[in-house]
Amino acid sequence: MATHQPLPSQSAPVVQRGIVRWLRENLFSSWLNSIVTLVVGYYLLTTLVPLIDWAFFSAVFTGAGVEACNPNSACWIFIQERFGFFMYGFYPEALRWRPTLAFVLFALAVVPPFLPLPSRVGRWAGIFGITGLPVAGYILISGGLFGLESVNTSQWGGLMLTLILAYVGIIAALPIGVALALGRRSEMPIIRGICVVFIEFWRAVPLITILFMASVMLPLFLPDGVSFDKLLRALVGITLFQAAYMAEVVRGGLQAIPRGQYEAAEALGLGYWRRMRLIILPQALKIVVPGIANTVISLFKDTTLVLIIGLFDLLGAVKSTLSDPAWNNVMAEGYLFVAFCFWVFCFGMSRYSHRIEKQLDTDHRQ
Amino acid sequence: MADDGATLEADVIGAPVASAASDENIIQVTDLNKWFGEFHVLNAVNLNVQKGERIVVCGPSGSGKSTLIRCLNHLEAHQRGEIVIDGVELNEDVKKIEAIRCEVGMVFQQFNLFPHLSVLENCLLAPIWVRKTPRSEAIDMAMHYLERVRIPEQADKYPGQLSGGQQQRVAIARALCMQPKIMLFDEPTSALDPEMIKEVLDVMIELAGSGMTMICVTHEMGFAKTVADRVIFMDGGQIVEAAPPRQFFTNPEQPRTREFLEQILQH
Amino acid sequence: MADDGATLEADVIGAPVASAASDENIIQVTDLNKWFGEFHVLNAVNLNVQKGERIVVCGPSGSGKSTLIRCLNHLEAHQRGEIVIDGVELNEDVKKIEAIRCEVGMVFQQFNLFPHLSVLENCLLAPIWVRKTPRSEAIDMAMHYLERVRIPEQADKYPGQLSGGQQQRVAIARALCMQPKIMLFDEPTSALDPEMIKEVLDVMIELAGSGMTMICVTHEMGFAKTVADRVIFMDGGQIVEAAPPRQFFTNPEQPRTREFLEQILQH
Amino acid sequence: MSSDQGPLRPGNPKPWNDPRVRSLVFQIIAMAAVAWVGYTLFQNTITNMESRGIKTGFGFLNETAGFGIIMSLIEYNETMTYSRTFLVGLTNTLLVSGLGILFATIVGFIVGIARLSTNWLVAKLALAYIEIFRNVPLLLQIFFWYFAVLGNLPGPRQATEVAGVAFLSNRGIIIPKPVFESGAGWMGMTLVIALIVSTTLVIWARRRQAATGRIFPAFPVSLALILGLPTLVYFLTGQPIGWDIPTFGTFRFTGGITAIPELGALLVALTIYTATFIAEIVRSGITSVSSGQTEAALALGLPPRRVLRLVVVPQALRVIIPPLTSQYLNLTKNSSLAVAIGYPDLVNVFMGTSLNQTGQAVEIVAMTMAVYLTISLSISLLMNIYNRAVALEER
Amino acid sequence: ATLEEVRDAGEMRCGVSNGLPGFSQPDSSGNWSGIDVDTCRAVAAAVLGDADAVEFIPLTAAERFTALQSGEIDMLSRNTTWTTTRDASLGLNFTGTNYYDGQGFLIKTALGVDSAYDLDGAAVCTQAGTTTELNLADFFRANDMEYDAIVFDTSEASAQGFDNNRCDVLTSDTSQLAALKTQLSDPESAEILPEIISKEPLGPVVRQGDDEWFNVVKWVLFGQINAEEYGITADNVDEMMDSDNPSVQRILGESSNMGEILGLDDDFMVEVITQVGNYGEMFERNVGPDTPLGLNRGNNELWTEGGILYAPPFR
Ligand SMILES: Nc1ncnc2c1ncn2[C@@H]1O[C@H](COP(=O)(O)OP(=O)(O)OP(=O)(O)O)[C@@H](O)[C@H]1O
Ligand SMILES: Nc1ncnc2c1ncn2[C@@H]1O[C@H](COP(=O)(O)OP(=O)(O)OP(=O)(O)O)[C@@H](O)[C@H]1O
Ligand SMILES: [Mg+2]
Ligand SMILES: [Mg+2]
Repeated sequence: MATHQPLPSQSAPVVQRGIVRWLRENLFSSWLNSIVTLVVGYYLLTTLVPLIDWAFFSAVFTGAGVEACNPNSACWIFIQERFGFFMYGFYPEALRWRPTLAFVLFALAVVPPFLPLPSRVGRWAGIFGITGLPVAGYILISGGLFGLESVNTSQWGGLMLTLILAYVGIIAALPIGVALALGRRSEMPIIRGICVVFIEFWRAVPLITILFMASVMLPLFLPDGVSFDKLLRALVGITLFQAAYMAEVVRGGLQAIPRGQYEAAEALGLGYWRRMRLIILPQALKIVVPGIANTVISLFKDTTLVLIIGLFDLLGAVKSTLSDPAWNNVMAEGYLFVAFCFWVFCFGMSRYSHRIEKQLDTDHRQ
Repeated sequence: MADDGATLEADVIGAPVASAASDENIIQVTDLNKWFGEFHVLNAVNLNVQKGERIVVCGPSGSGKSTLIRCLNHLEAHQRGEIVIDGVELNEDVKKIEAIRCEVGMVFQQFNLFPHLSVLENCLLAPIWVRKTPRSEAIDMAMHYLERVRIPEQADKYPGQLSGGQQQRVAIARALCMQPKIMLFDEPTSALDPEMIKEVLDVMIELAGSGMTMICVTHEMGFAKTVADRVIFMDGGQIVEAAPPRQFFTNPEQPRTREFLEQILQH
Repeated sequence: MADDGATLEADVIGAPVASAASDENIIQVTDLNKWFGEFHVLNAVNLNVQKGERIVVCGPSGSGKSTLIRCLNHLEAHQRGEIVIDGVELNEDVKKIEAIRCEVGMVFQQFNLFPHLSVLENCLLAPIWVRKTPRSEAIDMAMHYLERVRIPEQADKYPGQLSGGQQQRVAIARALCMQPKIMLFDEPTSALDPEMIKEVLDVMIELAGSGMTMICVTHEMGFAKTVADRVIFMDGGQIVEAAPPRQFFTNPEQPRTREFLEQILQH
Repeated sequence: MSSDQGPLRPGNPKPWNDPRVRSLVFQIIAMAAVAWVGYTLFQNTITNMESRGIKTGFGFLNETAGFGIIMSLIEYNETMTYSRTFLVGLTNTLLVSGLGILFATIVGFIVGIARLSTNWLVAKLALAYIEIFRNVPLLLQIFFWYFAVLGNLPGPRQATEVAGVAFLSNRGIIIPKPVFESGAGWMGMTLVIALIVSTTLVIWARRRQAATGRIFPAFPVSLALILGLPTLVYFLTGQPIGWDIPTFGTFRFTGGITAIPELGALLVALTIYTATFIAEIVRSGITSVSSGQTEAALALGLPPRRVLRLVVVPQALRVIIPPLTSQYLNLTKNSSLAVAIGYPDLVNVFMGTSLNQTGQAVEIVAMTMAVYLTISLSISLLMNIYNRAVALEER
Repeated sequence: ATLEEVRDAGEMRCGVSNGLPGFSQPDSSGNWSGIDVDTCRAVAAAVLGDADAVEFIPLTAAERFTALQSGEIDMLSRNTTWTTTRDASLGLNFTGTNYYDGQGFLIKTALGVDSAYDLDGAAVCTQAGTTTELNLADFFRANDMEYDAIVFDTSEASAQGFDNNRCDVLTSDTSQLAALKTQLSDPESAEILPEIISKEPLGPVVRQGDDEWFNVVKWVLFGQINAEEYGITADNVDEMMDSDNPSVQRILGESSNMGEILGLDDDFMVEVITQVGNYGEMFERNVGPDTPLGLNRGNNELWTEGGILYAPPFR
């Protein structure tokens, strides 16, 4: 037998190449698939095309008032005209630069992980985001200090309020959640019991019952004369609710840390709190970034429930204008606008968490 | 590895290795071509296997060994050429594919036992649902094969409770329970620790001795020497050389084969 | 393994193995008893270790070796008996436990480095937070010990980027940074590949040469022969035999010990 | 521990350094703090309620409610008591949660499987559906379905007719209601008989397969029996079931069964929202079954249908069920958003109207929360039992 | 006590409806207006001397009593009907009536129904937690008619439901119906039926057990009614100070210690009338014939003019 000469490899048959192959494999791989493709495609076309036309091509974007709109296409003028209200609620127009500035600071704290900056910058931005920003933001938005005119919380509203609720809820819930998680894993039965009862209680009841309690019943539980701001009370409710969920996420992270880590830290002579702070929590929190992101996203969506207790968050603001007799039939536009805002934020957050996850990955496994 | 071969040969003295293969071709592969996208994995492969023949396939990683045997029971579809198994030509016809899969048992590198079923139930699944064997009969058969792979006592355990070698032996028993005419092995020992390799190879050698048609992708050259009727060397999606083991190991025709053997026998 | 011992001995010729132990008992274990639930893991263990003494503990799996040395720095609490370390009696008193842990370094089978900290930071952690050493001083010391375990160049890497042997050497350096009077090793090499075992043993032999009090659970008999002042054999939670290595390996008194040695020296 | 262990602990540390003493003290302090907080809250509440003259106690449950509720599964009219409104609210909550769970599971499984479809269009469509609907607040979706979609259905006079017996309008869906006449009992009896026969059939089929290996299509046959036998009897006994066909009066349809649009909107929103999460759970459950499992099963000659049922699904279910139940819990809790569109669920009827009429916020809110707590705890309990039952045996 | 707390806070918290034209409604920059809102502002003017020192807290009908009971608000001015149960068992006190109302029905003209007695089988939109809901049940039961109660949590939502044709009839206090009618997409498509099925005296509410505060809120409203009776208006209040009419002098605190005994400044009514106006002005401004609601005084006319508005004298 002669020496084996490798045959030249041939190019694949047509069905195995390029767009034809893609179509065949992805859309028409069997007769059943082909029928499904055609049917689904048909319905997609017949619904999407008019929808896109309604929302964009024949929609009215500019004009003066309701007269410029036509009933068969979207009327985005409505959003434009009420934009300020949707963003800031009743916040005095002249002072709206203050929340805007706070948002800019927020963006500065949040954006670095997306940019090609050294990770140190991202870390400092993150630290600012959870320490300096709440203070600066509060001073800016609420006023009353440094000669800034004070704006009552009842005037806060719109997207601004939504963001404040979510942001404060997260920042305040995380430490409480960590404490609860540690408590739930404690060896002291009473501490553990208290934490379990607390967590399970908050997780079992619907948020609106909690908001109802916080907004109208809380003063009943407090000594006579003690009362605090309605927004603050809603925040307390949201925070405790969120903390219970956070605690369960963090507990998952704590459980994932191998025993050896605890023992090695113990053998080095580190006490309980140092062990937790220096060794266990940094690792556990890193593991649970995706879990935290998920609870944050659901909290962000849940903030809309404050509408039921009479706060004008984004949804509340938009909804309250829908009954304006001057604007008929803008319901779809209004709801779509809200949906779009929420979608952008939620989707953004899930991407953001992926980014953070990568950045925190210092394990550098080989 | 060369040493291993020696030990193995010693082990099988008891089992007469039947090398009398009948003339009938149970597998006929003609001009088999397969592409993954633009990548030509199998290039004009021709292979005839007679009933009772034992074939070992070797070759460097990525040469298409797994793909070849996976084509034989249509876990991969081929794009050109003809595969005829036991007289039935393999094409996209689902009924034929199922019929052929009943005749062809396969053992994977990663065992792929069903973790939610006990060892016995793993073995009963196919006979009951495919062959429609009565349960009691199927149990008898399963226990028979579990005895043959030497773990009847593990029948009621779950795969997760067994060692790797035991799991692979269950996988072999599971395939045998369908009483296939052909057995395909895709590197059955390469996920195992050294001690366990031996216990699995022993079972395979015994099986080879019983006259089963076998195609086995493996790098266990000792095993090849002991039981193979033919060793096939693949490279770049082609069959480079096919020869009886004695000739293959001592006097390979192709330089490519020699090169490969040097590498593999070194360590 | 017996071979290994030989190689090791050859290696350490340079390092003079000081076997002059002072008379002072740095560890006194009297009638130590421990139960896990109903299971009696340590049964009336008595052990005195002098300053500078090097002890190797061996015995079959489950005999309580790990438990014994984990009791010495109170990773496990004992239920009866007395442990006195460096003159301090170990009981539930948290202050005492912390003080003793500062004097007793420990190296685990699974390294247990902190993956979120760099090698250097792993070494700095305890000196800074427990001993309250100034950072610059702690860095100097850490680099000193990293040099001693021969990986100063890895100081800024993360544990995940190192091989097992390197990681174990970092773990040793990390323990040394606390400048303990006693070092405990719990099978420091058994999670390592053969090549890496040697690099870790070398470091330990050097450490032994420097006069550190060491208790080491290991099955590396070569190591035991080379550096141990005493070899202790445990079985069933009791100390069966304790003797200098020469006598222990060549002429063990107890039949149980002989049996064990036969087993372990076989492979 | 047995008594032969002698003194439990060696040595005697100073009490303030003894971790047991420390932990005991710490726990006592924690307990005291919690008790104190609880007591203060309780005391404050009592004082506040007393000083403001608010009625307390559960006596109100026996008072007449006096308001109407649009939808009730149990008999209700405005002369009944608040305890009845509680039950009405509770059953309505259970109804919408139950239906929501059913539909969300169906949609979620379909979408989750579609997400894995080899058909690119179908897979991408499923992905788009998931990404869109799970990132938009549920409350908004409820409003959208209720006001923007169902609100635009024709009025009852212009109702869309289905075969002249069912009607769809913005007052909901009205379908005929069966009226049982004498002789209907026979049908009931045959139904029971058919059920018994089917069960026997399934058992027999299993036995026969074990004995002879032959597979009998017990499921379709049973289905045919259960549906077919009563139908047969229906005609034999002279059609003893009359149909109360809805007819239009001055304002509305009378007769028939009405599904109100509030229920519809809430159900659609809950289903669509929760299904996105379920779909992701199903997808990850199925992908968690390695392809090796499928290949091994195929290589044994099992047809794809059986591979799914015997190999993939049982393994995927272990992964799917725990997160699935927590979605069920979420759905149940989310059903309380009913209050925003006026579906008479527990929160709306009891924590809303009843609370407002009686003013007894503390009692009513406590009862409402207790209901949700009970639901959630019972589900967790079931889950734990399930998890223990299916845990994989490991080495 | 509430009075001191309000003084200390420098601001009064007043619970109002979250959107009912003419009674309480915010404009797009958050300024509240309406007769209920003015009632709050009048109390703030009396207590703090500044009608703007009010924080308006929008409440749904279902939340309002709990909010007041708990102390979340200092007074409730949210078209709330005065009933025995509410007065007695909720721990609340009604301080008077700032609007005499009655429950009526708003119906689509197209249905061709012109009497409430022809509503058998109708779907009726109403608001959760109101007396309306109870009256409705009584009315239909008393007349042996059936109905579907479509209950929303805000009046706005119930109007929207009516507008969307979710129900045939919208029931509420007639004043509210007038207000809600203006919000319909086609206000002309609906009309109010003639039947009034209940008495609905609407007024401010305070917590029980704080008589001082109770008196303050009560007498501010009485003061406004008296002021109208004696012709004191925001425009002429300065001139009226010089009036010889002893009643006027007492109202304006010129010759009496009415303020002092209430715990207020003696000229508290001057502040109220300059900043908010008398009852008539308040009515005309918010719900009167010249407003979109276009309501006539009707029962809310002074007793001297044939109405039932009758305030006890300042003396
Ligand atoms: N599903 C697939 N899609 C694309 N390429 C594939 C696929 N499966 C295998 N290949 C490629 O085909 C080539 C042959 O693969 P095959 O698994 O048959 O090699 P092999 O000879 O079995 O190698 P090994 O010894 O590593 O198992 C490899 O280059 C591999 O990367
Ligand atoms: N935390 C624990 N709870 C209960 N039993 C334990 C625990 N730790 C160890 N044991 C049991 O105590 C016995 C002694 O364990 P130990 O780890 O000390 O043995 P060893 O001699 O170190 O064995 P090996 O060589 O396998 O490490 C074993 O039977 C083990 O199962
Ligand atoms: Mg392969
Ligand atoms: Mg051990």
